Amino acid sequence: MAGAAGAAEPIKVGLIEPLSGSVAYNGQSVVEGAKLAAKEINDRGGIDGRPLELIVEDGQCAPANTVNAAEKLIQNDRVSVLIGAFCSSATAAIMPVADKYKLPLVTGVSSKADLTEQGNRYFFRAAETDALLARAFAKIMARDLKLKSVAYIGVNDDWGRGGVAEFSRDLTELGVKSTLVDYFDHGSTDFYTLLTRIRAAEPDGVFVAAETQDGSILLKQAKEMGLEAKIFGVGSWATEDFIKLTGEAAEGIYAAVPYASTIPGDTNRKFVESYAKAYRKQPGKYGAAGYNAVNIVAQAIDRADSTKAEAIREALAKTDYEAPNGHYRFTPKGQAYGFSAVLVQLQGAKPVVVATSPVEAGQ
Amino acid sequence: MNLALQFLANGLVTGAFYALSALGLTLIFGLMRVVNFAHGEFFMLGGVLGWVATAVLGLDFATAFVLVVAAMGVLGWLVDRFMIERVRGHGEESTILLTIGLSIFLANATLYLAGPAPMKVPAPLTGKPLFLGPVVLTKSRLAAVAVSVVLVLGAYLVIHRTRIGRAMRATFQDAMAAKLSGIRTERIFAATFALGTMLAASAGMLLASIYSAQASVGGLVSLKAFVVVILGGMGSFPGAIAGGLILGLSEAFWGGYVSTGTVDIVGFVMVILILLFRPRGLFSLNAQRA
Amino acid sequence: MRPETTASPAAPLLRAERLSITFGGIKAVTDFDLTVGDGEIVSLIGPNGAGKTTCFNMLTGFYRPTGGTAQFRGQVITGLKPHAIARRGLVRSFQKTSVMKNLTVFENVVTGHYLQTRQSLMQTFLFEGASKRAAEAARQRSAEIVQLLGLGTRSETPAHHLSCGDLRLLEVGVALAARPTLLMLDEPAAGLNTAEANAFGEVLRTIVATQVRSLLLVEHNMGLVMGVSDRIVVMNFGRKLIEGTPAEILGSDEVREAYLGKGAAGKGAAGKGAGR
Amino acid sequence: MSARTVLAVSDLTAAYGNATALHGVSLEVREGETVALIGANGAGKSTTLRTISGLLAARSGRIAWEGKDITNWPADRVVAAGLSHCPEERHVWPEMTVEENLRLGGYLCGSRREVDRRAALAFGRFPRLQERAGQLAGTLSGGEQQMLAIARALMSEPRLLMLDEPSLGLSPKMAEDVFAVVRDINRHGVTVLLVEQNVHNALSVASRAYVLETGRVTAERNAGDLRDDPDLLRTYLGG
Amino acid sequence: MTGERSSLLFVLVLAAVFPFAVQNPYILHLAVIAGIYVVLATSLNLIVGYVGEFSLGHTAFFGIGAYAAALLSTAAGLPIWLTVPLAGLLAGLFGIVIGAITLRLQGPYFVIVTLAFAEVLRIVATNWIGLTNGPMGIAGVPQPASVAAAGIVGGKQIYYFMAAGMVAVSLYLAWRLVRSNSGRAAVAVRENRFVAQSIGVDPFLTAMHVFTLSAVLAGFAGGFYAHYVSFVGPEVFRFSFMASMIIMVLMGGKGTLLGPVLGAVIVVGLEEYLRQAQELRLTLFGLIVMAVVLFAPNGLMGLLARRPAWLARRAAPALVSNQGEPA
Ligand SMILES: Nc1ncnc2c1ncn2[C@@H]1O[C@H](COP(=O)(O)OP(=O)(O)OP(=O)(O)O)[C@@H](O)[C@H]1O
Ligand SMILES: Nc1ncnc2c1ncn2[C@@H]1O[C@H](COP(=O)(O)OP(=O)(O)OP(=O)(O)O)[C@@H](O)[C@H]1O
Ligand SMILES: [Mg+2]
Ligand SMILES: [Mg+2]
Repeated sequence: MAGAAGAAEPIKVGLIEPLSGSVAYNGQSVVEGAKLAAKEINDRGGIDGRPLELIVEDGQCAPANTVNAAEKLIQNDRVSVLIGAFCSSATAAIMPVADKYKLPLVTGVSSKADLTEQGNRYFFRAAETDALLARAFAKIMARDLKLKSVAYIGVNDDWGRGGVAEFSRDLTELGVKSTLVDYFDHGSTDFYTLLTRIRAAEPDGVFVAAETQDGSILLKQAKEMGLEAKIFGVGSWATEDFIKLTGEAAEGIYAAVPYASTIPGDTNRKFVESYAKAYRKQPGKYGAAGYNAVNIVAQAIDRADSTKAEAIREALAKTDYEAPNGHYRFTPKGQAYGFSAVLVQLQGAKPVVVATSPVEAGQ
Repeated sequence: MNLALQFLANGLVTGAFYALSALGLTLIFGLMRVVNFAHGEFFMLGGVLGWVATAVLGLDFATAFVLVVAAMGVLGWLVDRFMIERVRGHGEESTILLTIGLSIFLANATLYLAGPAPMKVPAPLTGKPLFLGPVVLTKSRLAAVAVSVVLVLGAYLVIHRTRIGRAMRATFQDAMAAKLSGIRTERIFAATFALGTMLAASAGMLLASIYSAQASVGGLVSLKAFVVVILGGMGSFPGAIAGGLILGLSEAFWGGYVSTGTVDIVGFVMVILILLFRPRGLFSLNAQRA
Repeated sequence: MRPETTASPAAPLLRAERLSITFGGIKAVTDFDLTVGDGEIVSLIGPNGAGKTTCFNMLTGFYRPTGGTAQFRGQVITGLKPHAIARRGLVRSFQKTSVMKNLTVFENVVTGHYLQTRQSLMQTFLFEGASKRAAEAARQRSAEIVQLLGLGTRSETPAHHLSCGDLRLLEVGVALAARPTLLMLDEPAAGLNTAEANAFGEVLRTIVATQVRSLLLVEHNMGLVMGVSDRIVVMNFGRKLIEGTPAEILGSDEVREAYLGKGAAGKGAAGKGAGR
Repeated sequence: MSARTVLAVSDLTAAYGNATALHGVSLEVREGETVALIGANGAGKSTTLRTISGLLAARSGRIAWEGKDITNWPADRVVAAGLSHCPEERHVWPEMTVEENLRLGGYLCGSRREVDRRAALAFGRFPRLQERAGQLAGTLSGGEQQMLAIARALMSEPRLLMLDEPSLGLSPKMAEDVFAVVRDINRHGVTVLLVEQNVHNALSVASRAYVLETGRVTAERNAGDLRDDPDLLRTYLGG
Repeated sequence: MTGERSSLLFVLVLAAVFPFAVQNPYILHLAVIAGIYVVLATSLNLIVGYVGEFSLGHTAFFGIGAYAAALLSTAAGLPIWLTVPLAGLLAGLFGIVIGAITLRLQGPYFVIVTLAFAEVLRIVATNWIGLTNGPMGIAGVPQPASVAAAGIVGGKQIYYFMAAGMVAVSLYLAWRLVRSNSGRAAVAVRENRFVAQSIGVDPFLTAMHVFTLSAVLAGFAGGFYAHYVSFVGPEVFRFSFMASMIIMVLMGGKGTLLGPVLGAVIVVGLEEYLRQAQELRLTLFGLIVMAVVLFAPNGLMGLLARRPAWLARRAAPALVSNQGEPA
């Protein structure tokens, strides 16, 4: 590892993300953000003079492979902290590993609600959950988009189902009628049938939980079919790639995201600049997630003044990190709160922030 | 009623695309009996190379298409001559393992070189959607359906009506007898594999202009293509069309009237049911006797 | 060595009545009757495509006849699966060479003893005593069969290394291993030269004397057929043309015209040496 | 016999993996001749034909056809040079019709009309095949397949025809017909190299015979001599 | 024959002393994973190598085993020594049902219909939220109390011995079946269906025996996996498990008992070793798989046995085509 810190023994941080397979796209974005954070830290002289060494492993979002990677990072590389592992299923599989070795585990992505409910002291989620996002935006959406009825569709995995469940519950509580709920498989290419049904149900709005590839195809086809309803949802839609892929069909849609490159504020401006310099593109939600997770971990180690797991764990619990998208703190259960999520509308191929709301994890 | 019409149209279009995606496999698996797990990756490469040629190098769609298909033909030829040829006659397991290795290699090498992001091939045809009564279609979809029909028909004619087609079938049924009739079987094997690769790649590029290309799509494409080939009956072109349409239509109606979350199940249940009653698919010959 | 029989000696071992089958319009066999008596060697001959192999296929359950029935030892066997028929003691060989190519000659024959060495699940997973003894017996008998067929030197050769003629013999060995009551052979001597065919005639007689009760033979080698048969049934166009002793058949003009051809009468005696 | 030698095989060895099947076989076939290879089962007769036609690589030795060295040419090239080999075990294409099988036998013949003519000739020679022209070859009876294989081998109108046990599976009458065909094409100038187990049949068409024993040529005789001396025959063929 | 038996015994003895020689929990972990794969590969090999058909749906039984163990332990609170055998049993029951349908088919049709079953189960597992918790999966499948009490290395060692025990039982069952009359009958069917029938073998029933045992073994592996990894979701039905199994069986050498064992150990080791190659990891893995086929077409066992290539290469395709179809 390069960096000003020179000869001092590096502090090792393990990062497990899906680098191959169908979620590699998102996994690699997390790695980009994480590497940028590590580089910045080392450029600043590391942590107490020791460089941060990021060791990245491919977990393929498969529980077994992720456990392999975790065991390897812990045993062979002797990392002090683990970050990962994107898919909630993979994260759930390494949580007992972290617990067993008493090693802190930070995820910047996995959103499955009950991960923080398992009483695992070493687990921290530096990310929103669908419930938190829904709570933050359901009201704004219902009010600003003037929705009376909504059709909900989502990718058929834990994240998509979570998004649909939380938003439909909160919106229904606000008196918005639900006209249709259905799911599609990741990698689907043809949404005409689904869209035909939505068109027939005539909702005011369509809630979509989809990632870049599925989402862009879906939106294009929605436009082809002449679907009039307002489209909003969750997913990494506030990214350049997404807008480029979707083309004009992206115009006017809304997305509730924990991060968009157009979030105002100095911290974010600097982050976007250095990200653009490193990768020649704007960061998206996963890039930011990787960036934040590494910084949170680094600051905790710095505060702990030690690479002892227990010390880091305690420091993590006291996190107070100024991120591009607000302030991160952890609840006693390890759920982050205090940072902001934004509602963006894509206008003229730019994500324009229309509302900002802090993510609160009350109880 | 209007709904049903739109579902029908959707089903026919996706069915045609399924048939198109499976065409290369009909040749390589159905006729040549090489269980080609790399089919999806050939399809994917068609899309990714199409993106390189159009979006990166700036060629127009037609030129790019010809180039990509030709390049993939060369790849197919090389794969057969230098790899599959070496294990021909060692039983199908060798080629299974070989093509699994090939598919892992191609998918991950592409991921490494082209990155994981979805890639869009600019569509050759654009414009407003067409409304035929209550049914919505787009020009590019119709064009792709037309191309599918042409390719399927073309492949059928080549295999069943030409000298080279007959030589192909002879080679796959009994290569020794084919050699003894003067057929250069190594060339036939390689040519068929190349042709199958080209068909897979052309499907990949065409559909990438409608959907998008991504290094990781191969597995899913292979899966559906195998289903289509088997539904129709090994090596039968009418069968591939029928298989594709059955799959497309049943998915459209199931997705339309039941749920889209479970559409994939219909294809597989269909496979199980059809094979239960017709153990060799819908259209295939049985010349086996005791 | 000969398997015991429950049928009364008067009843024929095999009786087929009005067997018929069509394939998409082609009437391959029509109203064909056939009996094979206990201890008898019957040959089924006829021009190419007359329906001999098809009869074999119907009798052994590989084809389902479109009409007619067959009884073996007084029980109806039409409609049974091939393996069920084999278990009743009717075992056949195939016209197109069919052996287990990747096994050695000896393994092929041992495998043929399947029915003698069957074992229960308990035996498979827990106690092997009884099955071990059965397996040992099968190995011994296999060695005898290999010897009998003159394949002794090739015993450990994988079957795919054999020449055509040896393969034909091996097939007979596998069929014999199954301890048939009635053995049905489809052109077993195809690919044997004249001298070898004569020797094979001797083997066939030994087989009938020591291993099986009756033999149904399809063969185009007239020397062999005339030499070993008690009775000959001639088929043509899927029907029975004539039935009789070898001498009667040789004397028949119809048979000469349809099957034997001009040269047959005088020289057909390629099998002179194999006379009974 | 003053005709020139068209096929000269000298000191040919061939093997299947480690198992050597031919240990230096030498033989000659002169133009317009019919030569028989006879020998016990497993002697290497089929292997000899396979090596000549390029199905099996020769380990050493030389095969010359009309003066050209064709050793280890690929089989398709050997066919193109005018040799046709009708192999053991029929090898018809099971999922093609009888007619397609036949016509493909004339694969190297560019002219459609010519293929039509040859196919008509073949159907004339084997009326049974004509009746079954549209049937899938795999469903034919054994003898019918044998006829088809022979007819197909003739479709390339070779100058040297190699037949491996043509009478196998044929009824005596059909075998007679086949040998009549062989005599007929031989009269029209086609040279024939024949492997035949039925010595009586073999000697009825051949003018000379080579006797093979365990991969070696142990004798070369005029057919007439062998015909007249059954004892001699027996010593060669065993049994 | 006895060669194989003694090599198998040798492998087991080696396996028994292994954890005393190696105390690194990561290596022990890999050994446990390899053990799971050894059982899976052995199980698939029964079908590929002995029934002679190619199953692409073997994850069906692995997945059923995994879900069964996960549900039995989380919902019914059964201990691991009950859940794993029950998982095997349940997978065996499914094996009987699925086998009864799929074993009527042969060749490519069998390949795809088995795949169809695995996919149907995957889709059911994804959508039957009430039973399987859908894509959210079942987390926190309990570990045996002894493991929890034993500390890191000790816990791994306990798991290791459980895995080794499972491997031993599986190999024993497979070995007995393969050596039994049913095993020989299966080989007969594989080699030539017609001949097998004519010597009295019921091809369907024989295949059923082997298929069912194979399902049971895969179910064991699934049940054990559930406890060990502690999370079960629809991905247990995914094709990637299938691909690993195929590579192990074919790389090692099908139709031998030792081959898949070798294959599993080597593939697990290789995949981990290649982590050094970072982004190129799977690219290299694909290349290595291809190289193995090209240079050892009969698998590693074939290489060890150095079976002579009995056919000159050029003659190979012709002489073996169309085998097993008497007419
Ligand atoms: N599955 C089938 N489909 C169509 N025709 C068939 C089928 N099986 C047999 N036949 C036809 O039935 C007829 C009888 O065939 P069979 O094999 O019984 O003849 P055979 O008497 O054994 O002749 P050979 O002596 O040539 O072996 C043949 O003409 C054959 O083409
Ligand atoms: N594919 C093969 N692999 C290995 N050995 C073989 C193979 N084919 C034949 N052989 C061996 O080569 C030798 C010669 O066989 P070949 O087939 O040439 O005999 P043949 O004279 O034609 O006998 P037949 O009259 O029985 O056909 C035999 O010993 C045989 O075992
Ligand atoms: Mg016959
Ligand atoms: Mg021969």
